[in-house]
Amino acid sequence: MSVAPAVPGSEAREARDALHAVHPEPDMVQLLTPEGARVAHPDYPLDISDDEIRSLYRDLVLVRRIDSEAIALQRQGELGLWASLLGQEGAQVGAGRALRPHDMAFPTYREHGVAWCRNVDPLTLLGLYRGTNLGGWNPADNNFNLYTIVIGAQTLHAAGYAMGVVRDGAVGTGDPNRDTAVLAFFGDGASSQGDVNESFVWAGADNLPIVYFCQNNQWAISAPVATQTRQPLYRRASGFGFPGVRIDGNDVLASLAVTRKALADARSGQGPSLIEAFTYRMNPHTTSDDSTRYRLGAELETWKLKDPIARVRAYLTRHAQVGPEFFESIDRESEALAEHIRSGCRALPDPAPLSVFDHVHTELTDELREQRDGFATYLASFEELGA
Amino acid sequence: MSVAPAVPGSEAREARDALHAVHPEPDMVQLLTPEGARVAHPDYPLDISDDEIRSLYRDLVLVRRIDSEAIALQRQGELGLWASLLGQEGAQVGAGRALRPHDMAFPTYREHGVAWCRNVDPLTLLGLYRGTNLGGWNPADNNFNLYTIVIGAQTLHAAGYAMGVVRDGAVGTGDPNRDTAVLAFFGDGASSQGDVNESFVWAGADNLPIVYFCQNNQWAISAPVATQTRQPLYRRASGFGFPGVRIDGNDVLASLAVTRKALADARSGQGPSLIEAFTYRMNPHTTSDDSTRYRLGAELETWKLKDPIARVRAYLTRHAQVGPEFFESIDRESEALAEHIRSGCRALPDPAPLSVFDHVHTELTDELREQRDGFATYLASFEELGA
Amino acid sequence: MSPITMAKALNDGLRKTLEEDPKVIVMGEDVGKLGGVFRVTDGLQKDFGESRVFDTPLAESGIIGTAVGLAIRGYRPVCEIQFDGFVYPGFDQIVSQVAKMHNRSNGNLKMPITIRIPFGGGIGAVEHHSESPEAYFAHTAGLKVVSCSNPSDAYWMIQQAVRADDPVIFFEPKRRYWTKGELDPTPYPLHKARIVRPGRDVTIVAYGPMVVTALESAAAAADEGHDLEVIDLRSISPLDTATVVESVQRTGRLVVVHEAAVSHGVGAEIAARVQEKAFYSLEAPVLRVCGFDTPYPPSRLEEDWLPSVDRILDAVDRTLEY
Amino acid sequence: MSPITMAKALNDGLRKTLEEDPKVIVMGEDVGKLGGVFRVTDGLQKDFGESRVFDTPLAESGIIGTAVGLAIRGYRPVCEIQFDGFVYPGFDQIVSQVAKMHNRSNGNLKMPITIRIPFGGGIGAVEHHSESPEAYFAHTAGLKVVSCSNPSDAYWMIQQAVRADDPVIFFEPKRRYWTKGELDPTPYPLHKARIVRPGRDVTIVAYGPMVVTALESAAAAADEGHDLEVIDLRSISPLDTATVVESVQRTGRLVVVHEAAVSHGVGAEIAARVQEKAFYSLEAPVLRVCGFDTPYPPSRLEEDWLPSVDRILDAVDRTLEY
Ligand SMILES: Cc1ncc(C[n+]2csc(CCOP(=O)(O)OP(=O)(O)O)c2C)c(N)n1
Ligand SMILES: Cc1ncc(C[n+]2csc(CCOP(=O)(O)OP(=O)(O)O)c2C)c(N)n1
Ligand SMILES: [Mg+2]
Ligand SMILES: [Mg+2]
Repeated sequence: MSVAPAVPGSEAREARDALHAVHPEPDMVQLLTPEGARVAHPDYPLDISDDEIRSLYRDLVLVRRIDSEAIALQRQGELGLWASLLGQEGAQVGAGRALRPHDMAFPTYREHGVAWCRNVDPLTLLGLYRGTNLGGWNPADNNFNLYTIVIGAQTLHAAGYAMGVVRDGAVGTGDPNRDTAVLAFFGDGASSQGDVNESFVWAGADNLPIVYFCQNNQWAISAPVATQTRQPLYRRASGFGFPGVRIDGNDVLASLAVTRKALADARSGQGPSLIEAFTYRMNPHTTSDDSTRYRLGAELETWKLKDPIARVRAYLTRHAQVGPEFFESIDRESEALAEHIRSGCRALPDPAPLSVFDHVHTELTDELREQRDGFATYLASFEELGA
Repeated sequence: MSVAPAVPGSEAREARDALHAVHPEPDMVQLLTPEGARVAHPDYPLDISDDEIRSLYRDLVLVRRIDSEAIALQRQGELGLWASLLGQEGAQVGAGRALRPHDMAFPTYREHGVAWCRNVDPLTLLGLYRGTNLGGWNPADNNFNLYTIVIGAQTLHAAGYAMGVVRDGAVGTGDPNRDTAVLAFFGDGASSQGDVNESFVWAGADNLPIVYFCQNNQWAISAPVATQTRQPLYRRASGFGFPGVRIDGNDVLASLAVTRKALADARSGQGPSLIEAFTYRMNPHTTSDDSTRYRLGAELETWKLKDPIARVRAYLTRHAQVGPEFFESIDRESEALAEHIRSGCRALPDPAPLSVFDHVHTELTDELREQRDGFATYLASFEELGA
Repeated sequence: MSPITMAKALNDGLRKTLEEDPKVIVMGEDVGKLGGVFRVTDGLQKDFGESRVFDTPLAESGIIGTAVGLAIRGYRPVCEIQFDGFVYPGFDQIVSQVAKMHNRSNGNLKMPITIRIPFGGGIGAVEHHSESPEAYFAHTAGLKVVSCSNPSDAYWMIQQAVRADDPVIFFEPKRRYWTKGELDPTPYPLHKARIVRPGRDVTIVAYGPMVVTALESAAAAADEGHDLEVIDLRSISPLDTATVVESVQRTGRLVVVHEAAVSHGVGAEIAARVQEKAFYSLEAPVLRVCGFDTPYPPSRLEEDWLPSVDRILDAVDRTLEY
Repeated sequence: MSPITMAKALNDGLRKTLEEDPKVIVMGEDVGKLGGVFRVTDGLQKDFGESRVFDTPLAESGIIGTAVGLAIRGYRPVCEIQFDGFVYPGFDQIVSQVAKMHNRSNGNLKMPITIRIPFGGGIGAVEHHSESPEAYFAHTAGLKVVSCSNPSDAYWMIQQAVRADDPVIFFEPKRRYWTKGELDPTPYPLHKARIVRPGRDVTIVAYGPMVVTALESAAAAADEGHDLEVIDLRSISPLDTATVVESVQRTGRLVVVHEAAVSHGVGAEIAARVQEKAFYSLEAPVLRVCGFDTPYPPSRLEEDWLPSVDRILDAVDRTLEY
């Protein structure tokens, strides 16, 4: 009798259901339940004060506010596009706060929460989505690389950067101000790209000080994660000879604790590891996507119950006696941040037409000078007409 | 204190030594020892008659003869290049004989032994190395794809072919004349290519009827396998959710039994698997390589003791009472084959200059016709001169 | 028949090929339930099933590489590359396998693969979503490269491309997906250029998104008393040199327009051929109105950067000054 | 100083950059112990250590992608691609990352990456080992593309490329690796073309492996009484148009030679520029002697297929007939 999939993909569909299981799997690290109860994990003890948790709460709320303001700005036509991180704040803030200043982060286009933890002004992120630049910031300013849109490409950049760290002797010296780790972000869909797997090859073969942080938000645009894999993604690491772990991606404490340990291991020379943050993309892929075409609202509802912010608030109120005045102060800060983003975004200057020639190379070639001058003359001809 | 590799790669070097361990690892399937003693394996029972083993011996000897004749022809300038399979006959003949006629094989450029098992006339393989064509045979003739030189590319072709097999309903029907599997060959170096890992992604996610046969011959030109991986390559499969197994690649019986089972599983709809044949490239990478620059003769000596042919001959003489007349008959056949190759190679016609325009597209475009006619006129002008 | 959008025309064309040939399959990222980010494959999975219209893992080399294997097995894959800037991970499989397999096999293997690529700018997108990589493929022997400029050509050309036994890189001008037009009752040869506006003074050659712009320029020029002939190249490789040369022999002047960077772009090849075959007819050098030799700019600058009616008219004036 | 081979000249040049700048690293397949399949990196690992000269895993996208990361960390990577036909798996990282990162970062990031590619045919190799992909890169904004034709240029140009803060695709004419020559005492500007043989009648433009062939043609033509001027382009992007145009203004005739397929090749761009900038000087159309629009042929046919002295002289005769 036949055990072959009648339709290719039916197999995949079963797997999908498994992967979509919203109940934490036994192998998934969770330190804070959706109800706001802290749970201990033998491998990932987290020594954290309630003040620190308050500060994480602040991050989560402000990061979500950045996201909702950006969406609003896109609706108003101030941005051309926005990739929302709604639902992934816990994963990103936990990972972002686990970084040390001299560690280096390689984001995709959705790591606004990590950017926040790296002290990147949210306005810096808007240029790319507004179309006033292609990113344009200096990765060295905050050790936060430019957003990368080509899926997976940044994971090789991260591996190369880690090779540089090794060559600089900034691994395993025991000096906390010297030892450096690299944190590479990618998504569930990206796990299929050759580049991501080649990055794993390099990291494994060279024992690089790199931590891969995969936000499995269940979707690659309209493709469920089972389109990419038949087994949990954290297990990909075993194929390359380094450890992988799945965490509750909506649990900021799990993300913080597990990423901290992974980064510490990387810094001390124990090599790479992969963290799969099991989370959910609550919004459409981007503001131009229509997710009603490919997924059910029911799925959204179950994930709402696992909100990364609600559980921290629940913990703070129930177990840390945090009063309303704290939450009010955060709300005020959130309002101020929103205003900063709204006014700042509108104030972002349009670049000058001739600026397209500026940074093609480190200096203008004769060829490009000729093209620029011709274009300048052409543009001037209109001003004359105008005058 | 520092546990980081002083020099990046020192880590790798240790791993290399481990991987170069010539003693069979506990996890390596072996059914015939280098001394010629048969050993049973619980998971891979092999029901095979001594006649069949004689026939495998014949394959091994003739395949090695094809290889040595080709090397000789290259030395005489009859071939531009040759990629020798010396030492890998066992892996290839075992895998080749495990195939059913309607299964499809996707070779690299070194699978001369598999070609032999697919009844491909050795002369067919020479055109590419002589420079009279680029391969040129029809994969459908023997269900043996063209040699692929771009490392790893064929593994995606194999996955796509397997997708076609699934769509044709030729998996898991239980009909032995219908159920089809695909056998994809690649090397230890190829395991690093994005294409190979993407092929694993497809095979895993779609549960494709494909068996990956990786000949880990310890070297990718001058790069030892540890340049590619810190752990045995068969484990790569676990990262993609399908089984992997390491076999003694110099043991034709292990190769036959394990590949047979893997192909049977694939045909019956149980999906992909990876076989790592642990073997050794006894010759330089190709006839243009000088392996004395990067590896020690000692390594070669240890591997000589594991010769894939000697152990079968030992078994036949000691345990199957096979007498000299059998070996003599094989030697005579070998001589005849050698003569066939020598004369056949020299007889391979040089293509006509204008033939370069023949198969660019399925029909000649006006553009190319113009180029061809112009070239024809140009060539004719010399003949006139000549006349 | 009422006019339809180019996206719909492509959808109808693909549907026809899926209906007539069970070996045709449509594969790519998000081509299934979503129907593609531009909805070109909308409804095809519903009507033809998950085994013929399906989402692949997110890897372009894998998409093209598995398409090659499917072709070897006898299928006729239509691959969608989601955006121009994302074809490069599949570049190796395209230039070393898709383009060369037929040749490598001495004609024994056919590669009836169509690679659909929405290309070009003008939609206010982020980086990598507005590129014009056609010259890379036109320079690659073994590939055929075409681009449609209107719904009718889209409808007929996609069918011709899918039915072709040779690999075809099919460039769809994404900013024209929503342009409406009537369908011609019959197809025009896939690799023939078409004079879409006859004229006496200057020949304008364009393809894909720039054809509309060229026609707008011709209309504007008419007001200034210049009669432009506009040729829709349609096929970039092979290139219908004869039609272009014949036109230039009448007009004596040629301006080539494309969005791709000017240097080593398709315009260079057209200029090289025309100056050779119409040497004595040219009254002015062939001029090119193209993208500058810079990366595609941030979207706030794309209207300045892209060839426009004004830039084309500027070139027309310059060529007429000779 | 005694003459040395091009391979040795490249080796010496790389050695100089490794000595002067600790951030320079050499990476690729088999560049370590083996010294590269052409021995260009011979001895460098022994002298500069495994951390600065090292073998990578076998994956070109990984080689280029990690080089980008190393550049971000402040290193100056020199990547070797083993053969022309194997650069394509790294194409995405080259065109979308290496070429655009400086621009994407508003000039904040530099990509001082040199990608060495042995290219061209004539060595009797198997498929993928004789290709000429330079046009793909010349058409890509953000890259610089050069090719050396003799040991002295090889020695100086590789140093200039490695020291450059912009990415440089460095094409080495593999069939000339064993050609010997003296080293000039001083370097010539990296992106300037050079008139390697002055002449009156026809200008021949070539680069890389074809420069020697062009010079041989000039010698042969001299016997027939034709005085050819030969220009070694050296830099394919940026392209030193001025030097070529100035020459054509004197000779009135131009033949461009390269191994790459003729259509959409570098010759097309040169023809397009020259017919524009030297319109009134041209007494004959620019002619191209290049590879045909076919895949590189099996080696037994390469001597027929490749541009040769005879094919160049044939073009010279044709251009003189105008
Ligand atoms: C090489 C490449 N192919 C296709 C795309 C188009 N694309 C943008 S995002 C995306 C899905 C990514 O999914 P995932 O990796 O899960 O990240 P997520 O968007 O869910 O955060 C695709 C296909 C791209 N950006 N790059
Ligand atoms: C994409 C690509 N890069 C580089 C090469 C050059 N090359 C040919 S064989 C080879 C080593 C392959 O090693 P492995 O995969 O172990 O196969 P083996 O030769 O040992 O059988 C290399 C680097 C190639 N053919 N293709
Ligand atoms: Mg995702
Ligand atoms: Mg090997």
